[in-house]
Amino acid sequence: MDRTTRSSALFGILTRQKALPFIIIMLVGMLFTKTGFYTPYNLLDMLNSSSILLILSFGVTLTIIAGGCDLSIGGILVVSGVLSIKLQSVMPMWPAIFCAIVFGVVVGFVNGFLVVHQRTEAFIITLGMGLLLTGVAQQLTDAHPLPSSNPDFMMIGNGYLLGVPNLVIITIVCFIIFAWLMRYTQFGRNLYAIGGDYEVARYSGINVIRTKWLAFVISGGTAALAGFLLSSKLNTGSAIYGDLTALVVNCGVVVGGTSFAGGIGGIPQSALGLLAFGMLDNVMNMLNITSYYQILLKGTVIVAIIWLDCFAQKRKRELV
Amino acid sequence: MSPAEKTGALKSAAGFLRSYLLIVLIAVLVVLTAIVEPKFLSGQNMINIMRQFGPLIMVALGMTFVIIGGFIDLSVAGIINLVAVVTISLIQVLGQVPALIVGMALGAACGALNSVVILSSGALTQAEALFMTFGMSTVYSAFALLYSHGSTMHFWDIDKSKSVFEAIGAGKVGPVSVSFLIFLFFLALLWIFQANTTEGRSIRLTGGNKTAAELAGIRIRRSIVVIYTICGFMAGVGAIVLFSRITTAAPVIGANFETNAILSVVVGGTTLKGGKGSVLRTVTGVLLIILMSNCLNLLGVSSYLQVVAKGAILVFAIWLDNRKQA
Amino acid sequence: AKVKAAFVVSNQANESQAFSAKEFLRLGAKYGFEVSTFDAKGDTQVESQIVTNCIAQKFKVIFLNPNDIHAIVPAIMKAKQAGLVVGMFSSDLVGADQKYRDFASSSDDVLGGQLAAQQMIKQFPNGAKIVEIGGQAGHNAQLSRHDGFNGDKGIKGSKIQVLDFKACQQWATDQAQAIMEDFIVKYGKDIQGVFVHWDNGATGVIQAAKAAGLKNIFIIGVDGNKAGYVQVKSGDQAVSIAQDFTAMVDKSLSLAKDVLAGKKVQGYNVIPQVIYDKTTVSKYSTPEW
Amino acid sequence: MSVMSESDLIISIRDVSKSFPGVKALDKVSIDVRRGTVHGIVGENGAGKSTLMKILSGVYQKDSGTIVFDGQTIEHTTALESMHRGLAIIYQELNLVSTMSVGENVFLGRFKEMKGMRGTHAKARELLDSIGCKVSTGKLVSEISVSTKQMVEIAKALSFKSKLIIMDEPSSSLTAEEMAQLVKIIHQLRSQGISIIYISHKLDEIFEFCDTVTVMRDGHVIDTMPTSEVTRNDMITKMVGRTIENEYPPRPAKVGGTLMEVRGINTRKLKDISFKLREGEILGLVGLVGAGRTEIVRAIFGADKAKGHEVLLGGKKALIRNPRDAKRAGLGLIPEDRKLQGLVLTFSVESNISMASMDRFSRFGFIRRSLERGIGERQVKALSVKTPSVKVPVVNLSGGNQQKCIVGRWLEIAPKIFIMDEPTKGIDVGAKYEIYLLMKRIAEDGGAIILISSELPEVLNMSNRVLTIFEGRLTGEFDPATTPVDTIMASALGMPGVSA
Ligand SMILES: Nc1ncnc2c1ncn2[C@@H]1O[C@H](COP(=O)(O)OP(=O)(O)OP(=O)(O)O)[C@@H](O)[C@H]1O
Ligand SMILES: Nc1ncnc2c1ncn2[C@@H]1O[C@H](COP(=O)(O)OP(=O)(O)OP(=O)(O)O)[C@@H](O)[C@H]1O
Ligand SMILES: [Mg+2]
Ligand SMILES: [Mg+2]
Repeated sequence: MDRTTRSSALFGILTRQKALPFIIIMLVGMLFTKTGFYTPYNLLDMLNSSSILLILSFGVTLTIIAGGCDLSIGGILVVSGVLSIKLQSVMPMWPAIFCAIVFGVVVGFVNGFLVVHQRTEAFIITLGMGLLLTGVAQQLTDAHPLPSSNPDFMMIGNGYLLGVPNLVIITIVCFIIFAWLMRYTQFGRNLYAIGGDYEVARYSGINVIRTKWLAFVISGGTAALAGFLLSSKLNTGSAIYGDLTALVVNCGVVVGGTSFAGGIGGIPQSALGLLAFGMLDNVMNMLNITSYYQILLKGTVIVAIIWLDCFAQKRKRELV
Repeated sequence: MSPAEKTGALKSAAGFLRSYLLIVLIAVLVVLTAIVEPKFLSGQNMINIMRQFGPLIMVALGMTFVIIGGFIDLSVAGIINLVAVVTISLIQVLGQVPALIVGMALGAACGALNSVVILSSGALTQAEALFMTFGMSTVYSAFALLYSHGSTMHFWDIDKSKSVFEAIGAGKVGPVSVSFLIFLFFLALLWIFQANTTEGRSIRLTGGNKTAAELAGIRIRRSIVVIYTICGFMAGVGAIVLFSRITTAAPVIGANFETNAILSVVVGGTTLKGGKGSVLRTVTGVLLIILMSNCLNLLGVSSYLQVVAKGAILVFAIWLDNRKQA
Repeated sequence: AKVKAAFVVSNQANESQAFSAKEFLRLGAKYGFEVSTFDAKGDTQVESQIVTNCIAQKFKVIFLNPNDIHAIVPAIMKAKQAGLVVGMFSSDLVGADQKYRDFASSSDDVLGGQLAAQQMIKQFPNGAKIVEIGGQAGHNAQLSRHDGFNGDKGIKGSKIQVLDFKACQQWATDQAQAIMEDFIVKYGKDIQGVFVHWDNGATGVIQAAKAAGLKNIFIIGVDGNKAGYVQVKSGDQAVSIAQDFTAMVDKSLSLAKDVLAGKKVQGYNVIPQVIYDKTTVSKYSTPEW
Repeated sequence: MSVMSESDLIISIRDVSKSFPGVKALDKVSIDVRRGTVHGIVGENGAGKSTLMKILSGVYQKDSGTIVFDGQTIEHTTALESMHRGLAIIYQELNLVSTMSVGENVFLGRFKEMKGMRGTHAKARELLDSIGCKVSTGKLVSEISVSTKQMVEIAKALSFKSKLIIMDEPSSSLTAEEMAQLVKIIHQLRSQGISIIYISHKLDEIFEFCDTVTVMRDGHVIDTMPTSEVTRNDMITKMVGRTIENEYPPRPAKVGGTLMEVRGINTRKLKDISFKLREGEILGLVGLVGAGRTEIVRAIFGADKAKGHEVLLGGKKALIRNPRDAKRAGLGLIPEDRKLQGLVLTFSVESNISMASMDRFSRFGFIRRSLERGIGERQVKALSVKTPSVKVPVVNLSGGNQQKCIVGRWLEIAPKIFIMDEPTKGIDVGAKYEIYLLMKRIAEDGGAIILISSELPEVLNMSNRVLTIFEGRLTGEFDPATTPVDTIMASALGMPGVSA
């Protein structure tokens, strides 16, 4: 690629990426406040707090880029969290975790079957699936929180490696893997092609069904991974941890600049979108904004960013 | 029977099952429950079902239009929160009839605001509307919390007469509950609107193919304003029916209504792709959802298993319906 | 200078917690605290984020009313490590976890359930058929009240028979009402009493009973908020197990002051619950929440 | 042909048939292509050329017949399989993912083979350079011109080490320079022993570099012969199968005063478009795909945002901000994409016909069904739309009948000015003729028509006057009855030296 296209690509990211300017505004704004925002502890804590949602978003991004979406992640999150603890009563920790993740993969497989193979509407079918799984989690736990008694398990989500929280490290590793997957592998590029134009991808000899299906499987597996990590972080599994998660994550992905229509976006964008949410929460708490105004501000930010994004696209369409 | 005839018969049986799936499901549920728990058929229970129909059906009727028009509205939960706390507090200030009117107008205004936000940004896809209304829902909920300071308002806090609301909540005309009559009224109104007016047709055409509709001179922007306004208005009506029924209003009263409304519309057979569907179908969708909890409660199924069963039936119904259309 | 203290509530859209937050702000100054309140908005994940955020903000004291007493433990451990004074509010950690908090100031939800059971037994010494309607499935208060009510010091061993129990998906009045309506269909006049986990839920139960023309159902709720107070006063509700959040806040603040001053304090501090019933209710003033 | 041995043939098609609902697209078609030759296929629109090619490449499945490719009998194939077998195709409809870069599109689905992004772009660069296309490989396809897209498509087909390359009208939107490049490429390929099936409506090209030519008509092969042994006239007769006079009705005779005047349309693509339309006239717009014809009419109709231009109707300025204004001002538009812009496919014939004239069958905003039924049935009858009833979904109708529904929609409100963008696209000959008669009738009733068509003969034979457009500019105005075709085409290709 020549240099001009590279710099224009950078410019494109800056103009398309509405979460980034927003993050910059917050970062600059916080310079002028007397809070503990700019302490290593807080910055790491912010990343740590966003980690679960970030990991979830990576999987979801795959399905959205392929032209679908996954609203069942909330359900997968809680069931896998519960399983990873519950199964420890009958097997050692790592096999239990493995089974929990396999569960997510299986749900992803079913989602993929329904959405890709049976051509149902991803939005509604995964919404129903999420509801179903929440019920499963309640059934599994009798709606009680299920604390883990294994300190090793808790350390996965709460430990540090060289002063960096494990979760942050895992998130960064996931980020690198997913970003690499989407940018540098056949599979990732095929997903872009499928989301960009399903028929063209098909005519070009891409195995569209298998590829898109796999996106759902990965999303399910990622959600299960996040679920086990969340359970470890909270040292507890429960059916109520995932209620709003699916919408928040999908929304964060879109705020980051991944198009719900498919084919456009990427892992870095999603990361920025969810980081923007995480940072907003952190900043609002730092500034001691009271609860109801926090809710108001968050809603406004979501509307504003998506509004600006749509408006920019409209302007581009209508450019005369 | 020859193998060909056999498969033919099987096919047509499957075809029948698909086209009338919802009715079949409802029938099975009803028969099963009636056998296990004969009290299901009691007059008391019929009245219960009528009442429980109340709030959700109002919201779902409004949502039907948004979905027929090819869009979606996640903000109804927020609208319900806001309308409920504002209306109940206004009874004290303005008296009940003005409060009722302001409440419904507020719902419609929130809906109209949604459409303005959507149209002004140029967002013309369902996905964009999805997340924008998600944000708007949060905004409305925040206003509800700010307005009420997070506290619950009760009927007994109100010195003025609230007979109208009491009637909406618990009144009966003969054996029929008032809220059911209100539902019938809006159903008739909206059904006529949907089936017999030019605007109803424009909405369907907009949902069927925005570009074609616009090129044929149909005012799609107006249709978009209309669908969101109806949806907001009906969410407002739903809020009023809801708080009248329980005689209190909390700023979180509308939680989960958006999901349930969308699910009932889609399960009823109105497709998310837009252009197709009807308020009558939504009635069957809501009926299924209401009956499901009613029957499962009567059958003594634990609340957790109920969620599983509900989710499974919904996924199944959506999948079958989708196959029918494919 | 005043000591920075944080009060973290599980959901400020819930009125008892909104009230507690108000009380913390009001009474904090009296004990030399500058209190900030934080809202987890009902989300367990957010809750633990807020705790670590409070560490970053260098709060000295943190009062916590968590969604989930298990899930908050890892965050509390971090707060403890960072040297914060941790006080549980309206809840307490269980078992070994208790070493991570300095004190708890709470009315006991298990005890609340037991008190409700005792009231029920007192009303029906010869036994009765009742139903129980739980709060939000999985919520700590719902679980404790359920356990207390049905446990050893509850109706266990008495002649009270629970016909049916069902928890709601949220603390939502309409859900309690719908469940009660279905119970009425199923059990009709057999229902002599109802234990419903919160007074606002009782509002719905009362509506359902009224609409079905059932009178003289013995309804017990928990909270003693405005709804419970009014309902008991009007006779619609028989009993409300009332929590005193003002006392709870006051106790929390004074305990925190003692801990900071190096005094040894008692770990678990029960704020007694009082019983509103037809005869006692007029002794109390209308609750503020 | 009998002297050819089997191994001489790269592909042998025997008795292949294919039906679509209501259309027999191919009827026992047999064609042989020899190795290392360029095999032309010609035939009027809808003859079945593209369908046959899509069967070869595995997009469609044949109903019957046999295909032997490179000695292998092919039964049930997929796009991927046939590519790996060595059969590449440049589809008639552009076949690129617009959200991805040029480089990636060239190697779509073969990222791994190309060893990643860098390899993809490097190899794509090489390939594009070899065909003289200078576009940056990092550009998004949505940002490049139609002719560049065509070149990218060619690059994509070349990228497979193919034994047979099918080109379905590759030249329809190429500039002269690009065309010359393409000819060079074709010669190169042939010298490497690669066979090419070349489909085109431009007979000059067929004679320039095709070794053999097959003529198709209505799903049949009429004849296959060496190009050196046929004359141009021969070929045309075989293609059309009847005398030309029958194909188009005579042009409307009486042209009156100015009905509409357009002044100064400027958009990102269009430069200062101004023209007049007269009463009783059919005005043809001629240009390559992407020249901007559609954009002109969409701007007039208020479907696109364009600023600063004026539309004068009967001498008075008309304010047209959106299609609704246009409709009220007496304009009607048949859009170029029937399925995306014209029809609501799941809706009934009746509601598709009635959708522009709702105020005619409603009172106080209420629909009166009997009136609506009347409108639907009147137009179905008037246009002889073939449909079991007005209640069937329009998606069940054949393309031509679907098109008639859109025509009927506008006829119902009788616009003075009728804009038709590709009105006969995908329509069979009989239906075409009916539409031509309709156009004539509208013009003779005092209306006027702006006609856009990619079929040059259609515009030339139907129009009283044609305007040529090249890259968003008006380049000429001609009377097609008196001007040689070459002159008009040269103007439409933006060749210097030809101007009005
Ligand atoms: N997918 C389809 N469904 C139904 N009918 C089709 C389909 N594709 C093509 N047809 C019909 O089959 C016939 C042959 O079409 P085809 O595209 O092969 O023609 P062609 O010879 O390539 O014409 P052109 O020169 O216009 O490209 C036409 O009548 C067309 O309408
Ligand atoms: N430079 C371009 N880049 C991207 N898309 C283009 C370009 N030119 C044309 N198109 C696409 O082709 C369609 C038709 O183009 P336009 O209206 O400019 O030309 P036209 O002369 O009407 O061509 P056609 O013969 O295809 O009708 C447009 O809607 C547009 O989507
Ligand atoms: Mg063709
Ligand atoms: Mg065009």
